[in-house]
Amino acid sequence: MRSAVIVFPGSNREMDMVAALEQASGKKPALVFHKDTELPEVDLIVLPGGFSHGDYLRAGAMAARSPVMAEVRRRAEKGVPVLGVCNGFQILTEAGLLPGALMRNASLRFVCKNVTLRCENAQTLFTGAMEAGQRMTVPCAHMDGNYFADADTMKRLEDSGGIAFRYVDGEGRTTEEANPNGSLDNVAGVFNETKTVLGLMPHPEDATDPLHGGTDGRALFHGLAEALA
Amino acid sequence: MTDTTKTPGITPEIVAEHGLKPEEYRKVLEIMGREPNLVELGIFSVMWSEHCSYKSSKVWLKKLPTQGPQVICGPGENAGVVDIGDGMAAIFKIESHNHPSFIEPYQGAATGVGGILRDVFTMGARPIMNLNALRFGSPDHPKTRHLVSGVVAGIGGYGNCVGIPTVAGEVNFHPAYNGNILVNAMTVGLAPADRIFYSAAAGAGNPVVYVGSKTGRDGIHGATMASAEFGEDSEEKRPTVQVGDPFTEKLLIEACLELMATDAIVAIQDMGAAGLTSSSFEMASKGGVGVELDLDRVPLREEGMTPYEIMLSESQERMLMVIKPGREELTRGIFEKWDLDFAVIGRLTETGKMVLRWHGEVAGELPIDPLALASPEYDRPWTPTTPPPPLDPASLPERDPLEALETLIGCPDLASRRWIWEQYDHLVMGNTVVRPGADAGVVRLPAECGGGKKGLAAKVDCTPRYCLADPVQGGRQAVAEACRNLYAVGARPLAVTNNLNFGNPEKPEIMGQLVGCLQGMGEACRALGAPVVSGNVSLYNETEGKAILPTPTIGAIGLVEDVARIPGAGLAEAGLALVLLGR
Amino acid sequence: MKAKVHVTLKPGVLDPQGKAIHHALGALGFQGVEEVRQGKVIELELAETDRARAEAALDEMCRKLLANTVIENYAIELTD
Amino acid sequence: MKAKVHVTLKPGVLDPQGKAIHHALGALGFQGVEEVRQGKVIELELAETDRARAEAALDEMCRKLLANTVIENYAIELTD
Ligand SMILES: Nc1ncnc2c1ncn2[C@@H]1O[C@H](COP(=O)(O)OP(=O)(O)O)[C@@H](O)[C@H]1O
Repeated sequence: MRSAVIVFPGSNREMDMVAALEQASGKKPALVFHKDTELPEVDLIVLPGGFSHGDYLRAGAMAARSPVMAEVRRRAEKGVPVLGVCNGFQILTEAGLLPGALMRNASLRFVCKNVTLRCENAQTLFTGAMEAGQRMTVPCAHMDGNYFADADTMKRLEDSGGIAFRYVDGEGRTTEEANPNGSLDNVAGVFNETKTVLGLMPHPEDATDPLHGGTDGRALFHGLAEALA
Repeated sequence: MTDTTKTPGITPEIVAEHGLKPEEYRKVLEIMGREPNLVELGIFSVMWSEHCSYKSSKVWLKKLPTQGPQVICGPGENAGVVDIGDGMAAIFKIESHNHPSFIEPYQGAATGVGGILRDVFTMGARPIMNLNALRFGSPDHPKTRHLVSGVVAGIGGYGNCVGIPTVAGEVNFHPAYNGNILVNAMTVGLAPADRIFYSAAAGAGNPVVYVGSKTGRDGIHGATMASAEFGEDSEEKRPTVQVGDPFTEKLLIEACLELMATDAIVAIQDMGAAGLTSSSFEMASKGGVGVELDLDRVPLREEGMTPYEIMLSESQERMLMVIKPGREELTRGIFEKWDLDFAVIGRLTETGKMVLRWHGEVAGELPIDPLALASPEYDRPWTPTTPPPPLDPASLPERDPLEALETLIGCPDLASRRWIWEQYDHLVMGNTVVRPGADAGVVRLPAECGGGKKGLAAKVDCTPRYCLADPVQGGRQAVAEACRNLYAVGARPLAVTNNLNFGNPEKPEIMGQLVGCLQGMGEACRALGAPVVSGNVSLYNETEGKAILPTPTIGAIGLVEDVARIPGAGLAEAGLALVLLGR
Repeated sequence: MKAKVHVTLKPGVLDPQGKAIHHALGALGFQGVEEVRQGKVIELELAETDRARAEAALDEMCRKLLANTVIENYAIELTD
Repeated sequence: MKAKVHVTLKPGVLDPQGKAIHHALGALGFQGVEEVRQGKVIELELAETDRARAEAALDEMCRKLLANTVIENYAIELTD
């Protein structure tokens, strides 16, 4: 699997992502700067976490309009898989590559802690190494992770397997306490219609080494490496 | 001279407004050989403020142990540098932002984090962890809640955005801080041991370069304010508060580290308190050179700024560098790539003087060494604190141990701090091995440093109650506690940094606390082999004549040989024996 | 020419900031606050002197950047 | 009664958001934008029907919560 990680001004988890991708695929991802208009030929494009442009105006708003995103969009339209994590997810919604929007956390506070995710659709190239309903513990760290979409969009997502992950408690229930940011229906991640673009708020890349305190995040990267080998 | 600098004459009131005592002003006249203009007076005032000159503490700071085989650079530079093996060095320092945080908790704390980050990456290090030590007033004081939530949000708002994990800290509550909270922020960074950058300017003719954000009218006279006692009306004065821009700081880190990988930089210094004044003076003074600045070239945010304002502005996210001739375009290219301001604003000279030009005229001309080195130094009178006699346990009322335990666990000083550190990104960079909630924070070092096995541990500690009762013991205890927290995660202490937060040093009993704490701190550092390599002094922490508790915060770092073998703090299973060590 | 762009959340979109302010006002003892919504104002100074052209440019700025039309409405006001 | 509270940064206070928006508009090809400042509008619905009393209450809300008067100015507008 050849991959590229896009570095926006203010990205800060690009190296965490590089480490996780390299561990799963054995190949070093290419780092691409936001001002570049050309992307190398890759099997996967990743938008990492951080505070692109300081998250000023709206999280991800300015990055979504940067030169490199025009090329990301073209590739996505051709079917090249795109993964956005945290700020990457915010950028993808701002760019219109994923439905909905990510608003300020309901607590109005930044939240950094472990959350439990439930895989809602295991039939995609991102989730091939998971089982439907499988639970994973991974950290989250964000200020604007409160997922919102209008009722029609939510229904369409629900009906088409567009919801990738939900926040759940230890028993797998979508409770309010398990939801770190007030997201609608505990949504933690969504797919586009073709299931080739995935955005999620938590950080599987920070749960890939026993020293991280857990390795549940590996499933995503190993699944991708297998699907895109 | 231009009209802006031609002042009608410096009156005793103007001198007093600038925080200079009459005898200090006499020294100004002596050094200048004439009456200074307002720009020059402003420069003296910030350079000789307690904040920049350490005039009350210098005598005593000299007695601290600062040497050791691991020490690459002790106090005197932007931060301390210690060898951690494998050709790498840890660079770290702690700094206070107490008064600004009381006035505007979010921005005050945020810019405190920004300032300490700059102190560390100025020396060539990539910051790898942040810590913070906070003291607030009584939990039921009407202001406390607002201050706590603002400070915590500000620390998180800045550090999270820049992308440095905040891995440990400390929080206390005591009524003595009701009107004067303490916000001490610490940063630890990592650099190749042979690529450390210093601030001493060198090479007459070399260009002086300004990079980062534009200069505005932020916090003018913040440095003198931070050294003056708080009056009841301080909230009304509402000085121009600095607003932090963590996004620009992040770009500044990346751009500076990129430039540092080339051979362009001769010297570099961040513009902290007293901005352009102290950075240019310190660089020139350390290098024994003169400097000429063309203030017309300083990137400005606002129209109509005067030389006085430009020299004294405390706008954040700015750096000053001396670069090699011919490297201007290389430097410009890197800063423009990161969308930052870049300007050649002057050059070094052999005159030993600072000359400020403005609209084609000389707006100020000052001798560098007499001003920088002859800043006042006081051996202030002090009286030692008499420690109270030890408590007789028999004199204490009987209490049910379980009840007492519950009270303790529930008290504000011991209750869980989870709600604080969950607002800090403590995992970014992917190397956090021990998260907040344990004894000390630990981050894994990169593979080139010990093959990915080594880690760096850090913790901040101080128990002000002890320091009040017995400063010497309190000073010892702060060092001992910080180091114990390192041992508890399997780290060997390397060195410490300290933040001396005290009241008004002109009072002998306060000066006595400072002297006592420093004595105890020095003894403990010697005993534990952890020299003091950097620090910060914050005096005049008083409201209406009442001082805070003496608070010499210690920030300690230590090396973990194998991060896979760090003992956990949890009780792993039933049936294991509990052992009490020590006495 | 000076302009103000008002960006507000669409009706029906949850407003966490407004909700938190509402709650805090109650806690501070302010009675009778029935609803609170928070929006943004972006004040711009434009070199353009023609009102129609300024409005057209601002409209494009809003659609391209200043507002997220999935959740937000915007209104443009020229102030001189 | 409906009210709008406009909260803006005091002149001279750094506005990182405005600065970033300004920069982004330039990158998107919008020429001739000379300055950008970002502020907030808080829209409130009050049970109070007396204008003077509403204004007094709003002023207190601003000083106590809605504006950070160290760095921000506020203006109150009753809209019906
Ligand atoms: N302001 C803070 N920021 C980050 N972590 C904090 C802060 N205050 C306390 N902590 C963390 O909470 C835990 C308890 O702190 P402390 O009471 O100082 O520990 P101890 O007294 O056991 O050394 C530690 O892990 C500490 O790092």
